Amino acid sequence: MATITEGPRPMAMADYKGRVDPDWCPGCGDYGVLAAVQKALVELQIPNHQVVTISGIGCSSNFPGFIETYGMHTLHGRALPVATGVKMANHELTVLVTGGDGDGFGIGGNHFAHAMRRNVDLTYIVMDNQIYGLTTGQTSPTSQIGMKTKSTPFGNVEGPIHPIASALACGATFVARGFSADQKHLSGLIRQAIEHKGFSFIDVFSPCVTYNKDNTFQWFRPRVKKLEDDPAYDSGDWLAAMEKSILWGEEIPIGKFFERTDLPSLDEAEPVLKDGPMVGRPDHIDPAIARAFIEELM
Amino acid sequence: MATITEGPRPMAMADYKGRVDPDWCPGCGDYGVLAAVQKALVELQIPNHQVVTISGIGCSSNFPGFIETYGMHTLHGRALPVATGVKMANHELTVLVTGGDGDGFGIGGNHFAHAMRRNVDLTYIVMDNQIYGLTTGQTSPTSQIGMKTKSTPFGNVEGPIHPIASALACGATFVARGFSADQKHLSGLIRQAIEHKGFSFIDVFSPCVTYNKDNTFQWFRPRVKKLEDDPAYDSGDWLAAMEKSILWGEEIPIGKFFERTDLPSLDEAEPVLKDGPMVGRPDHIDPAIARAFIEELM
Amino acid sequence: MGHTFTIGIGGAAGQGVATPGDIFAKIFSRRGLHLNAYNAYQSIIRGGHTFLTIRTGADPVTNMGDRIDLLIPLNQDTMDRHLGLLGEGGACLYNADTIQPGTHAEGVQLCALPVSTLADISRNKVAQNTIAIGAAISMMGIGFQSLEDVIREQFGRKAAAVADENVAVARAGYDYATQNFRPFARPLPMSDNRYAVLSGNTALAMGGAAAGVKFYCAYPMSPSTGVLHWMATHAREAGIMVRQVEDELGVVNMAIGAAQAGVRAMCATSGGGFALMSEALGLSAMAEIPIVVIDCQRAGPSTGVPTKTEQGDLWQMLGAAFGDYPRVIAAPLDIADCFTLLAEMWNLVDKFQVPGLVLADLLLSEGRLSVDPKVLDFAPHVDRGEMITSPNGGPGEGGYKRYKITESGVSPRAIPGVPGYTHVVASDEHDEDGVLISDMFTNTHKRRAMMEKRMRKENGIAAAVAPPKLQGPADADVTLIGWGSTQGVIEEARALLAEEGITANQLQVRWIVPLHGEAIVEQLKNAKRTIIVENNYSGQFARYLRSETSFVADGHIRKYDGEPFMPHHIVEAVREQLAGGVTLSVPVHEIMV
Amino acid sequence: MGHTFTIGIGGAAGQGVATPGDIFAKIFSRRGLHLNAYNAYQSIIRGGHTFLTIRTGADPVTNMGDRIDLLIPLNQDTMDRHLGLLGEGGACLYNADTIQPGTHAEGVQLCALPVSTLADISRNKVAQNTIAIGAAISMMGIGFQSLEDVIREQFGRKAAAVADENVAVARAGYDYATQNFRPFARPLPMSDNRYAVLSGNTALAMGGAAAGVKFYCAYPMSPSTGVLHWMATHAREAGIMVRQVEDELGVVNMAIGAAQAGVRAMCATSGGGFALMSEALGLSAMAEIPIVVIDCQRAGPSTGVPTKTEQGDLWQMLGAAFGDYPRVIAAPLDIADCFTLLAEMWNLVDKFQVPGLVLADLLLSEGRLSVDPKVLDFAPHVDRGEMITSPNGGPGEGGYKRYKITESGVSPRAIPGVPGYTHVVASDEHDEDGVLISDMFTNTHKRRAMMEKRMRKENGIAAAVAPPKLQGPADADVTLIGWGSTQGVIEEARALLAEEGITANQLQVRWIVPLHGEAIVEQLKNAKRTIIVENNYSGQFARYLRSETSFVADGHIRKYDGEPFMPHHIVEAVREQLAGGVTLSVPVHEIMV
Ligand SMILES: Cc1ncc(C[n+]2csc(CCOP(=O)(O)OP(=O)(O)O)c2C)c(N)n1
Ligand SMILES: Cc1ncc(C[n+]2csc(CCOP(=O)(O)OP(=O)(O)O)c2C)c(N)n1
Ligand code: SF4
Ligand code: SF4
Ligand SMILES: [Mg+2]
Ligand SMILES: [Mg+2]
Repeated sequence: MATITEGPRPMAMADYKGRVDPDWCPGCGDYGVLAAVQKALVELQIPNHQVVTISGIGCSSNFPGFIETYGMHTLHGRALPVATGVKMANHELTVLVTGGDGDGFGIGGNHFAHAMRRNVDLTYIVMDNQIYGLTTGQTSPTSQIGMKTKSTPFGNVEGPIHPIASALACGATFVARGFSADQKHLSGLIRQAIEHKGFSFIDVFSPCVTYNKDNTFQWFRPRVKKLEDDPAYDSGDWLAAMEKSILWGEEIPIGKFFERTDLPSLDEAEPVLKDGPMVGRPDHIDPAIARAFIEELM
Repeated sequence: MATITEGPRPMAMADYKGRVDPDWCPGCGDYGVLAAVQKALVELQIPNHQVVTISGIGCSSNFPGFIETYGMHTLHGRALPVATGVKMANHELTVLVTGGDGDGFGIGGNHFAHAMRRNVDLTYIVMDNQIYGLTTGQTSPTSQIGMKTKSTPFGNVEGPIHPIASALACGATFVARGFSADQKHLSGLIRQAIEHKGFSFIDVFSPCVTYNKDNTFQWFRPRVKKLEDDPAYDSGDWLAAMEKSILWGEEIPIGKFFERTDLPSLDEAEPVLKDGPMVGRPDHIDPAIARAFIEELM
Repeated sequence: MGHTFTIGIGGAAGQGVATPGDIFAKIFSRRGLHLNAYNAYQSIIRGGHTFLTIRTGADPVTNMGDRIDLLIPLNQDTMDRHLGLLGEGGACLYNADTIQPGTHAEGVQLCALPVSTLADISRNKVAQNTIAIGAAISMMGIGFQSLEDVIREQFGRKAAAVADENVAVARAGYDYATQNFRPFARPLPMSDNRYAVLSGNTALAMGGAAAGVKFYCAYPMSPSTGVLHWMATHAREAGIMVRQVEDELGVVNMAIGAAQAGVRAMCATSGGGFALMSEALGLSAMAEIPIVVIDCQRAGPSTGVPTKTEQGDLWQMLGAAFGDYPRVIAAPLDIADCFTLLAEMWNLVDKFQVPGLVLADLLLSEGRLSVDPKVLDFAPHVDRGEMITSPNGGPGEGGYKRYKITESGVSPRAIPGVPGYTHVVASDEHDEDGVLISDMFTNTHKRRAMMEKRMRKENGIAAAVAPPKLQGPADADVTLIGWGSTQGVIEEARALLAEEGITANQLQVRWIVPLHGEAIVEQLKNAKRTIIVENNYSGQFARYLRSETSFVADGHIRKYDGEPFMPHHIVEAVREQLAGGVTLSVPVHEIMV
Repeated sequence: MGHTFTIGIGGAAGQGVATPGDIFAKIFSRRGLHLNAYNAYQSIIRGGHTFLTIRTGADPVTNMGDRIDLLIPLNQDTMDRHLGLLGEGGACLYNADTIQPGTHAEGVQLCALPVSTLADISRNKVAQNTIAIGAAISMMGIGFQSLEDVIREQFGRKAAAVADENVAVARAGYDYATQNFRPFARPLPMSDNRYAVLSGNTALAMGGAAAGVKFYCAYPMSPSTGVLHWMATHAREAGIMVRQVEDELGVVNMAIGAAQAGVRAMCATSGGGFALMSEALGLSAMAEIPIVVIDCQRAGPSTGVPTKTEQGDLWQMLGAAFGDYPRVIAAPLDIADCFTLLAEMWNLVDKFQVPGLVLADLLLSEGRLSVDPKVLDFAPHVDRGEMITSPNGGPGEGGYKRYKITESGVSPRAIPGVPGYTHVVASDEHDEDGVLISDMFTNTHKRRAMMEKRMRKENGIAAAVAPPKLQGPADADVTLIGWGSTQGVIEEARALLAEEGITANQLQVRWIVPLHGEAIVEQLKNAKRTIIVENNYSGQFARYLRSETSFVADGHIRKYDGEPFMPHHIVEAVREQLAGGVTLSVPVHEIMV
């Protein structure tokens, strides 16, 4: 995946700097995520033309415009199937998917589940701000009960989804959580996620400073606890990961919850790819094979 | 919910007998599910006009046509939102949702997750045959790796979803698994599910005798083990349920994996319903309130 | 319309353009003035450029007009973009500490406000805005009290100290202007009328509430989200069940479920969400479960320009879902009509048990208009159609037939919970009793009969809706044809044309389906020159009208740059077309927003 | 077409109607005969009623025809439903042990087969079918060897013993018939031609494969699922990535992803799935990523009659997704054309970087046709359009502009992986370099320029596609206008009308968008009487044609009962309309399926 095939010059942060500056609100958590991704790519030295960054729609989904890679800014909720298509057509590319909690767990929830069970080899980073930012502040699937938003002015009465538990249940082979304010930690997770062969999911607390007045940087800072700080924690233990996944309140774990490397990713499992990527193959089917297809019908 | 408000005559099996006989293939697992549902309703003595049975599209989704209740045979994958709408408009009705694994976990997967996190008070019975029956036999999201179907003639390479684990991760408050061939057990689960106030999910192994040659009645019979047979098993323990949820192979647990009763169902949590069901309320808003709405704008 | 006065306020998103807008709107409407406000903004939460136009006058103000009288730039960008819009007699109020004026037209009064000397800007971040409002009020010849009242109201009793401070800041601006700037030549009049000021989204929400909607659900999508916001805020008092759903597929199906249970259920979205909902419109029509879906159009295709207006979803609506089925489609003519239309739509939809589609657009949804409160009738006639809500005598001989074949195509519907009427509603083709005729009982004759039963409703629907009527002089030089939200701007363009000696009349279409093509052609047959005006690239309405009538207009005026028509766009295009040679005019939007 | 012979085989689903169908098809096509097969079935896996019609003859057989010559009822229900279809000279072969014949027309030969005496029915469950096939072959005057070959082939070498047994059973039927039944008056001819027999779904799949499709994904939906089945079965040999996806939203977006990565990516569905896909067509058009989506229409609205045919999705396609955008829509004329069209479609779609939509229907998708193998050209011309797949000299001055404004509207596209060409494709409106102009950089002039750039492609597309041509005599009494799959049946109806002395010509539309309305009107302007024939309720094509041309036909023949047209439906309707008074004919489908 992440092998360098061209160019002697090492990639630097500037090579991933997007054509335009991000137009997120000052202080938005997404800035930290962008920087962490760029940092991880520099560390991995992946040429920017071998990376495809794919998003849906939302503040966070504006991401591909702010990083210099091949990018696709698709439809709300549809980044994962698009990314799966990209990967299946050219599995030599490094595929990053970036977006919001609404995009990924709301409208995109079904693709989320299915991309994970297929173990598509991509890295999915959700900038989870527990709110719909771009539409100016409605509840999201990760909004907590009681939260007041424009769509729940008297407080949300619906329970949230649990991204980490769901990812584990759906068979994701790399599951982590980061915090936008801890860029070094986050960028380490992203690096591992990209290196992981298979579906990597990172839920990132990326506070919306404009619309989420509950789950702010200040709220998270004292609560997040790194799983890495507990030497006894075994990220190979699915059930242990499940147990940690539902902690919420005074202590909220971040870090790598789970990784397994024994399952083939979809491109590895798919026999059609044994001859290399689909892209670049000759247009026409071998005439003998084509003839056999017709013979079948005669 | 399940209170009897009319008619002195007790409900009998015949009262739930549908207008037409099921046209499932002879031997189809769905017959057993239908009978189990009817039996549970008789036991609970819920008048048939107070029950709404809602399905999507699929062999299994033909269910509402075969039981005498109010029924809705909706779109492929959309039974749960329809059912949520019914329940929110008239929460005095008993709402059953019936369908297939493709309907519920494939195209309908997003609604599945969200209906559970909302704890909508309904009973969702999936006739899980690990195949797309009505479309004549393609893989479904619960098809196992290696399974040969019309869409995977050389064997499926994609991992399945795990309905029980997913339901637990999404916060379902009643999670069970039944086997169509063990009708008594199944009907007991259904009864409990209907009685449970909140979202009840029952994944039922309901073999497709026509298209699934792997997961047949014979295959399941020696494998299914009732959780109820293990006196140490505590269905109040979420993590224990998770642990059981991923067992597959020589031993496959059936029974009630999990139940919690401490969370309000959506109708209980929703303050607008404190005055009773939405249906039947006067068309017009109280004039004083309406006036206040206009005043706000002046 | 008579004399109007227009204020333009611009700045970056997050700079608080909305608040001065609200304050002016309150002051104007309480003076008994009409107003129309339009906000040109971008899909960005902070930064970028937002430009709010508030136009007021004694007569109904139907659109943003052509001219700015007073420009209030909150940043340099706005000054640079818009100073050129001011003409003779216009004025620009700006913070002299941070903004440099550029070149301007003759007769424009540049009013530099020394903001930091008039207020403590370290304490009050929006001091420049408040000072400018005060100054503006003074120059418009409005007494300070009106402004003070509104400011106090905004902060409420709890924040009396903050209110005091803001009043003082406003006063400083007011007084400074009184002493230093020339007042506008023509002071704003007053009247005893009092108007409600509301957006189209609020009107759609209130119109639904007034029509008896008891279930509203949505997934947020600009520019429709305001409907959800009103509903969520007023749900408890109004007794409406409001739900935010995981996606638009869930939204429309949830509404269908609620509708089947017996309540009026509604939802709103924009083009992309409507695409996702389209499959379920077929379910609504096939199962004969009435719902109302509102589409607030924005500039497409695809995500497009989410904060810009367009009339580009017409063919999506006409083609929504496959197969033939009866439906109703209407486009409200203005913000007041967003309210009024819903009660009419609901009665039709309930009576004929079909989906009803409302085609609004960003211009209406997010624009604001002064509306006579009498228009906001919360007790409109409600006709739920043939509904069985209690067993009464029971269904009688042969049992209940949900899809009984009738002359009208309408079959009485029983709602769940009524003893003796259990039945199944289905998206598969079915027989009169609801039993499927797609499997076992497939039958070409029954299928045909059921299709014809459903489609017969179209006759009843057409009879229940009146054809559009030509407005203006019968023998006009030019006939302008529009649909939906262009009503007001075309009307004003006609008035302007009349001043130039060109008479124009107008056929504005509100009911898209049923269209009454014959009646339209009848009215157009003596037209001297017909021009269709619409806010899209391909002439979606022109093509639809042609599909129903073969009618081809002489010319077209179209706009697809994201901004609405201004009256002069139409006036100039008509002039150009009357001069000959041109049959398609695409006006350029000069205001750079 | 010349003499044809039609077999009707009916039974319950699961009774094995398909196998005899396959056997007959193989036998006929190997005799150098043409054939057309149509299966009327129900949405039920076992039980119900299935009726397969196989029509064969020396000339191309374009449709199911009007008559059954040989009826093989596999159960009583079929006997009861269809015996009446047989006329003078017809025969019915049935299992006399289980089925009772009913009343029948004069001259019909009732051929009772004593199945249980001819075979051991306890061992061989389909003995009745095999015996009937043997008997039929005998009566048709075909040597037994042809049948034996096919049976042996079907079981393959591994099951030689089973094959032997079945051959013996077939032989018993053959011999019994030779001894007891009257052969058909006119034996089937032979020729040296050899045809491939394939369904429309197979043709669509193979056509895609031949056009270089490297990525196919789908969610199962009747009647399109056969495309997925062919693709899945042949993926490894053909080198095609095939994926079954969680839903249609995923399908179309996955195809778009694969297409952006640089391969031809295709998917197929039916109306309901297409509704779900519609939002993403806007993405394809806006991001300028070419894909091909096939819609195999079935009877709607909603789930409708999933196993029945209709041409009811036209307006859904015309209106799919909101906003204006360029696209191509085509309806294949027959099963062979399902293959041929795809290479043409793909070259257009790649060249203009737009979505391409193929409007097939159940009649084509699931029907079967004999096709000259030469038609199945697996090396068609492939034009991928302007694609940058290697850095070469690099983008040059100013860097790469993905959406460069050009005269043609087409901008060269670079695929991910090429150094020096990184860029973002977006569903939001964007500038030439891909930077969004929906937020920060909103700009009415740029927006307009980008809309116009994209829409200019329509000119190129129109120029690349020829207008439809009138078939038949220029001065015909009547001109029949059809689109897509009705080509064959209209053609035969014209031949039958000619026998009655009524000359008819035909305008069959294959390219829906671009339509070439002017050329169509030009060709129709001398028509004596025009009648539009279509398989839907509302005249979807008639309405569309009118929207583009104002053209109104003199009459309409429509059918919306789920079954396709038979030639006599059209003949009788034309006769009726020529007699005057009637302008809309809705033929009754007499075959009760
Ligand atoms: C089909 C569709 N529905 C709705 C929308 C409107 N929409 C745009 S972004 C968004 C939600 C954004 O929330 P999230 O994904 O959490 O991103 P954030 O802005 O919070 O980063 C919505 C609902 C859309 N673009 N498309
Ligand atoms: C939007 C849409 N896509 C596809 C279909 C076709 N379809 C009908 S049933 C079905 C799957 C059935 O599988 P499942 O839900 O497991 O039910 P089963 O038949 O196995 O009981 C599909 C794909 C449809 N009706 N609608
Ligand atoms: S609205 Fe929230 S999520 Fe969006 S850019 Fe601003 S801070 Fe970030
Ligand atoms: S195909 Fe399978 S699921 Fe469908 S009715 Fe037959 S046995 Fe049951
Ligand atoms: Mg968010
Ligand atoms: Mg299934």
